[in-house]
Amino acid sequence: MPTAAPRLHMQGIGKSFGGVPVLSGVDFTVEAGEVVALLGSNGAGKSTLMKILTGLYGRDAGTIAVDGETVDFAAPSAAVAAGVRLLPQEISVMPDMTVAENIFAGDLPLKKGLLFRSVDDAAMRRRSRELLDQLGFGAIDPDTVMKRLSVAEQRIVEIARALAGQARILIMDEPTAALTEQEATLIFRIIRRLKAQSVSVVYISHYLSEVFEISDRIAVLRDGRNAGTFRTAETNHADVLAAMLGNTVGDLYAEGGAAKGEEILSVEALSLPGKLDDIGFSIRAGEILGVFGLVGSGIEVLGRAIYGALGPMKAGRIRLGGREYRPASPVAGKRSGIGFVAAERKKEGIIADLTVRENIALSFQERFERGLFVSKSAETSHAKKWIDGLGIRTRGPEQRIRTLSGGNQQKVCIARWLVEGVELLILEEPTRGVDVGARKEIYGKLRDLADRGFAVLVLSSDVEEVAGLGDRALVLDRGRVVGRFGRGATPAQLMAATSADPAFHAA
Amino acid sequence: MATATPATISATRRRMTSLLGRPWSGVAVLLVFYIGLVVVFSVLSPFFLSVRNMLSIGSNVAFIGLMAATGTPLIIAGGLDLSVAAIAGLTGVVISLLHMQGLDIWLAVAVAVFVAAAIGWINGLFTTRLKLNPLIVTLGMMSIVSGLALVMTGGLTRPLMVPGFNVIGQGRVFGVPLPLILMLVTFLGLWLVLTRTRFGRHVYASGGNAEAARLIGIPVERTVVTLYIVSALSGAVAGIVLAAMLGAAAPNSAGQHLLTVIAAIILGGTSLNGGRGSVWGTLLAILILGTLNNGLTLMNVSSFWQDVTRGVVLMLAVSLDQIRSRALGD
Amino acid sequence: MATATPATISATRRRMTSLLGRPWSGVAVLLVFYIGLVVVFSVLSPFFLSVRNMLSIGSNVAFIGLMAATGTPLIIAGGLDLSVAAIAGLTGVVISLLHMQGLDIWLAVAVAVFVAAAIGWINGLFTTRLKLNPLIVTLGMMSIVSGLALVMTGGLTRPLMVPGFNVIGQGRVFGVPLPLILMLVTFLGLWLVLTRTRFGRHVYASGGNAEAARLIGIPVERTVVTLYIVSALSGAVAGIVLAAMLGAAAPNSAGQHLLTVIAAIILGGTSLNGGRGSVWGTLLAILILGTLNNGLTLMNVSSFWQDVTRGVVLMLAVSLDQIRSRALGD
Amino acid sequence: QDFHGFNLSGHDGSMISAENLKAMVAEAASVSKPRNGEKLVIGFANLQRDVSFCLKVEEGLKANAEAAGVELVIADNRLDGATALANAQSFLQRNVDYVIEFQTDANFGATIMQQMNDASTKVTAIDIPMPGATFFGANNPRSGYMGGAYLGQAAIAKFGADKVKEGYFVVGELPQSGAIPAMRTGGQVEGFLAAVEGFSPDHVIKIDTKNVLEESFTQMTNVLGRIPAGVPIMVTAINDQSATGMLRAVKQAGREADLVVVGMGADEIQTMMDEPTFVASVGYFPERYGNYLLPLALAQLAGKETPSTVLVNHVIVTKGNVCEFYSNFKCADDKGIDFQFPDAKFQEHLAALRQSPELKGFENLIPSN
Ligand SMILES: Nc1ncnc2c1ncn2[C@@H]1O[C@H](COP(=O)(O)OP(=O)(O)OP(=O)(O)O)[C@@H](O)[C@H]1O
Ligand SMILES: Nc1ncnc2c1ncn2[C@@H]1O[C@H](COP(=O)(O)OP(=O)(O)OP(=O)(O)O)[C@@H](O)[C@H]1O
Ligand SMILES: O[C@@H]1[C@@H](O)[C@H](O)OC[C@H]1O
Ligand SMILES: [Mg+2]
Ligand SMILES: [Mg+2]
Repeated sequence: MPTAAPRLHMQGIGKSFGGVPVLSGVDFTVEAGEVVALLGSNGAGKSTLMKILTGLYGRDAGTIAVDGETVDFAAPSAAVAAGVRLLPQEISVMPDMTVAENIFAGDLPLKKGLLFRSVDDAAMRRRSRELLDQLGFGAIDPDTVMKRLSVAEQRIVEIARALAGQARILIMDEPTAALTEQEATLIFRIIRRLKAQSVSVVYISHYLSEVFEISDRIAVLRDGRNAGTFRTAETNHADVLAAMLGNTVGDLYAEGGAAKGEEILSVEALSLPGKLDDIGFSIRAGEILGVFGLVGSGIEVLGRAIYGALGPMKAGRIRLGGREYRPASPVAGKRSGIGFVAAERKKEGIIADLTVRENIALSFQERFERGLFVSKSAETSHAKKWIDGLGIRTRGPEQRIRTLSGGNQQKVCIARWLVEGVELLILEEPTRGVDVGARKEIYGKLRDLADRGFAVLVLSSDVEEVAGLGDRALVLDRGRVVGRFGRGATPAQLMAATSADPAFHAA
Repeated sequence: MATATPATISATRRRMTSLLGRPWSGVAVLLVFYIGLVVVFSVLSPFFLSVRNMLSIGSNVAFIGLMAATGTPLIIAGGLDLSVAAIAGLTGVVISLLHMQGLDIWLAVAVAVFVAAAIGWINGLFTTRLKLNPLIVTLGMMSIVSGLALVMTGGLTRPLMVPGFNVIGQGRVFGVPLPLILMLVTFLGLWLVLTRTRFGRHVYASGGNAEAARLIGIPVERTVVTLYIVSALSGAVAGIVLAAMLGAAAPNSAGQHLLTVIAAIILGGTSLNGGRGSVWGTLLAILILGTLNNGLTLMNVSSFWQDVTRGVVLMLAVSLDQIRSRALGD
Repeated sequence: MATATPATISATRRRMTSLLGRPWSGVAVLLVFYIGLVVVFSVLSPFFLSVRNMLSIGSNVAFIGLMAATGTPLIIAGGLDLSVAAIAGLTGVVISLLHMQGLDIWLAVAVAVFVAAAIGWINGLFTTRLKLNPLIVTLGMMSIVSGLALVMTGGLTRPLMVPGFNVIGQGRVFGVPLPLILMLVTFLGLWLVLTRTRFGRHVYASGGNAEAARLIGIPVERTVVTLYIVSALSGAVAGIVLAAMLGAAAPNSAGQHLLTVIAAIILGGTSLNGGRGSVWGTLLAILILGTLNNGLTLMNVSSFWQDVTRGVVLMLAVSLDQIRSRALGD
Repeated sequence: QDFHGFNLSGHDGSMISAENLKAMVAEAASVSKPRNGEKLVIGFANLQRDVSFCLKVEEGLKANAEAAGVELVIADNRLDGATALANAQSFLQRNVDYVIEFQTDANFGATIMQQMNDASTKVTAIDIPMPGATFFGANNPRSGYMGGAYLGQAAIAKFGADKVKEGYFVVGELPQSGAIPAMRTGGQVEGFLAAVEGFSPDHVIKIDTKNVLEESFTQMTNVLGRIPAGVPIMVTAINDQSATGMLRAVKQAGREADLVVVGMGADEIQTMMDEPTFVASVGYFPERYGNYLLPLALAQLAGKETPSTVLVNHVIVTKGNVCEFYSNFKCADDKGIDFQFPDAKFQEHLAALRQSPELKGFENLIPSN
């Protein structure tokens, strides 16, 4: 057999940050027209490996060859020029530029002008529209300023951008973390088409079902080392998970707790012009209520409205812990016993430059004071308790949160609210970007919390999560409750309750 | 007669909103503010509203305007240049010294412009390649450059009277002062570059999200370095205009206007965080500040009260823009 | 003899790295730089190294240091105060005018401090509640405040010689000048507040990620407004120290030191983007700048060359910190 | 009395010979032992080194110090009180034997003097008096009055008395630098009004030059909008540099034909010679300050009696007499106007100054003539 050089061949890649090794001797190969899934738990080194490939990071050891030719991209621009394109894990857009500009800024179409070659805005707009149409998201207007789009829409634009140029290798780092299944399906269609055009795709994801649907081969990293590769057709979830984690996960969701206590939260006729319409529900102590909805359904605002993050609420009646409660501000919400974990971890959750200890202590700082001053030892012991309690993997309470992997940051955000006096915990998208192992841990902890008497409200666009986790589930669509389910509802049932077109857009 | 139904109200509101929401709506607010100022002064002072006076405002603000013009794209791209005014001072000094040594005036100008470009290049390298804080780098550069200008002249103002040269500052074309024309052409050119060319988009992208821009292959460093050089060059041109206008080169001539330059850029709607801004906003801000100075002086308001008024106007102008943003529900 | 094996090298490297990587390592670099400067001047000038001279450097930088001290948490929290030096000027003026009118000196001081607090409160409201750009708001406020100080005095400097009062600027405790003590106590107090109190955590959180801080129930606005008031108050104290030291109140007394205040904060490692910084960094930067001034003057270096040298030192100091970061592979 | 060829009352302002200066040093050093044990050190703190006037003072002092063989240490007060205080301390740190202060504001003097007195260091203050220091410098009310009056008379000579009354008098002030420059610019206004009888105070315009060329230019440009075409524009300012900026603005506006300028300081002679409308400047002769200051300092170190105040003798410098003071310039044939100093009115002005509530507390700055 004539063995042509593989499209991508990375060999012996090594990298450490500040003396701590993150990748050691990693090999990674992709053939032309092949989709390779790169798996590994949070912090395994997947993103780092791809950033090394595209020249964002330097490397300490190893070689890289593309189509048999040794390459060494000094900067991403060199990688782009060689047809190696990265769709990074974190949303990375120019918020004040239009959709079309975001798609084409790296490769602007020009036209002859009187004096000089100017940017061909019309062509750019037209081609943007074509690309978005192809993706199935024709409703996104190329002239919209990027920051006005939802996170999911921005993600779609980023994907369009990655597709705009002529790529030989396309790396997608968790492209669907913020998307719904339907949206993901549209992305898969594109990947298959690229494959047919002999483009190679590296696909990073924590959703095993996706990986099994789209990939030809699966490469697993563990603690910065190769932990096996599998032909997708010849393996199964359990083997892959075993390679990733060293053990199997079993059932992701814990059994529902038995005894439910008294009613903690009751919401009646809650409305928010244009966003929420006559919402009513209640949660009891010990209960997890899941709320499922697609983008634009109202799940983005429901939790915030109750917490007080949207300011004083006028319409509707809310009772909290048996008392009348009017949302006013986060400060007031917190004082009334509500904890809130926001969806956008990086933007709205972590204080990047502070340590794990500080991030955990911040929300109830007054509880760690001795006299006038904060007691560091009290903070430390509290932080340690939850580092152990939630299995947060960190070098210690003094590590800066920004250097933790995503899943562990998420656990810190939850740990903040685990103090006496919090009765209701509201979580938006609690496991976005979190690996299976960690996801199971988080679900387990949420169940523990409920068993200890918390009421938990989970707002998620992950239908499996809502179906699996919730004691009861609500489905929202266009600001209204369109379905109420008890335990045991299937994802398909929840999905069916929404009438929404899979391509989301506000009317 | 039609009564305003909720539907028509909301349609009107939507139209207004979309009007105000366009990128230039912040500029429109400044334009309204500027026109308001012109009207007020026209009423309050009989000397204010005349072509001659408008032109003299224009020529007074020209050298500040030149520096603010190029400072705008630099700040949009995420940079900052505090040394530009010092470069203006040095340029005049270098020209006058070289000319005194017998060098042809235009050769002297060329050398001075080259020196300025080199300084801009150093600013650019230090901030991009070495990733040093631009505030400290360019503040340091300001100190070095103005110190050198003082050293070179021994602190003295040097006369610089060469008819062909002084025309740059004192000449007129169809009655319009040349410095004003130079400034307007600079703004126009920068506007074209920023809105029409590839480089312009790279400027916005670099400042909007340098990381993202780099990732899609935009040469962020080169873009920013270029802008530092352009900023320094505009400092040189400002220095030339000033020296030509005054018939003398003073080492400290432009230094005190540094804050005005920065203030005009920010007032004009450019964000210090990068990624947003327009040169027309800067131009209007410059005109507002120049008009205020002119109008109050014509009204015989003491310079102390002028300071107070200027502060109030700055605050008013930026509040007005905020009210616009609020109306949009941003 | 032991040879350096790769293993020991990497162990050493790791130890060094972990040392340099600590949060205060930027401060350590400045400390090394400062000590270097002291050594150099001690060698170059026989007059430099003496307790008396060190104390006089300390007392000379005190009023600038006071403003930079409180400016540090403000910038950490995402604010910026360009009006602080103007407030210092106004404070002296208000005290001297009220005292001339026959008011008891301490009552006059109380009134002036109250006025300063009110100005700080306005700065805070405009920037947080109305969400106006802090650069423009406080620049506008600077213009208003210094204009008012000039109006109130007609531009004149007013004598202010009241023994009990002048002690603040001229007195000593165990030989240490009071202004220096005041400054050091302020730094110490702010350090305790920033690192040991709830308010301090709120400061870092507000500047590090205002949205996240708000969502975990931190009163971001109140924190920032408080810091604007504190900054204005430190302006007042600086004004008092300066007037007491000089025995006179000048309306524009501190204005030209504004850029030094900001430069010191940034050089000290505080980020203009908020969320990061320490008061000790600021203190070292202040000492570096003060020492440079003093040492070069003692060496009889001309003021022009002093400007050049200051620029070079600013650049060197910030480069050094960058080299540290690089060594860490940040 | 005579001190090695230096006699204050009879001194013509020229530099004393090196030989005599050295003799002065020897005598001074024998009376006041050099504090560093080697040679006398004199500290000089300049007002602001990038102002030509100040630079000339510095150059003159340097030349004298060099000839005399004393060490001169120089600092720059940068127009700032706090800096002046720090500089004063740096002199004491270096054990200087004598200090010459060109300082920002009279009100900062007391504090500086206190430290000097504590160190038993004698001081001469230039232009800005300090309590207990010898005063040397400008007679501001007089120099201002002289310049204003000359401008008025020159304008009448050029345009005729009637036309002048239609014209505008623009004075470039420096309001934020306090009482002393204010007496100078105030004198300019009074002197002008004294020379031009019946001139409407409404036609007097004051601008803030901020003491720089460019600002003088800008504000003059602004103010020209108020002055009708064709009427005389009469300009003077706090110093020559500001006057120059104002002149250039009028030129740029194309109204040079209506212009007369009188400067202040006579420290930018070249401009005066080049510009036809720049008819005169009030002479301060800063380059000669050192010829007085150093001998004065040495005399005091030698224990001689010296007067507490030495005022500069101001003279109008014109194109016609410039060669008498500055040999590198040629005198023009046109001797200009025949200037009459309005002495009687000046005495009235001084009397009024002494009554002025604005100057309460500054009476010591008002000369007796
Ligand atoms: N900024 C940093 N500097 C030095 N070492 C770091 C830094 N950030 C992370 N590391 C180290 O890199 C290694 C891997 O990181 P991490 O802890 O996130 O992975 P993990 O624990 O294997 O993943 P997870 O628990 O999310 O599945 C750890 O030893 C971690 O402490
Ligand atoms: N710039 C950096 N500085 C320090 N440590 C880093 C840096 N980037 C990554 N790390 C560390 O390297 C390790 C690998 O990170 P990487 O982002 O590659 O993980 P990942 O496999 O992509 O995880 P996730 O699934 O959470 O995205 C982590 O421990 C992370 O903390
Ligand atoms: O304005 C200055 C004046 O105050 C001083 O006395 O001499 C120099 C001048 O420039
Ligand atoms: Mg991890
Ligand atoms: Mg990753």
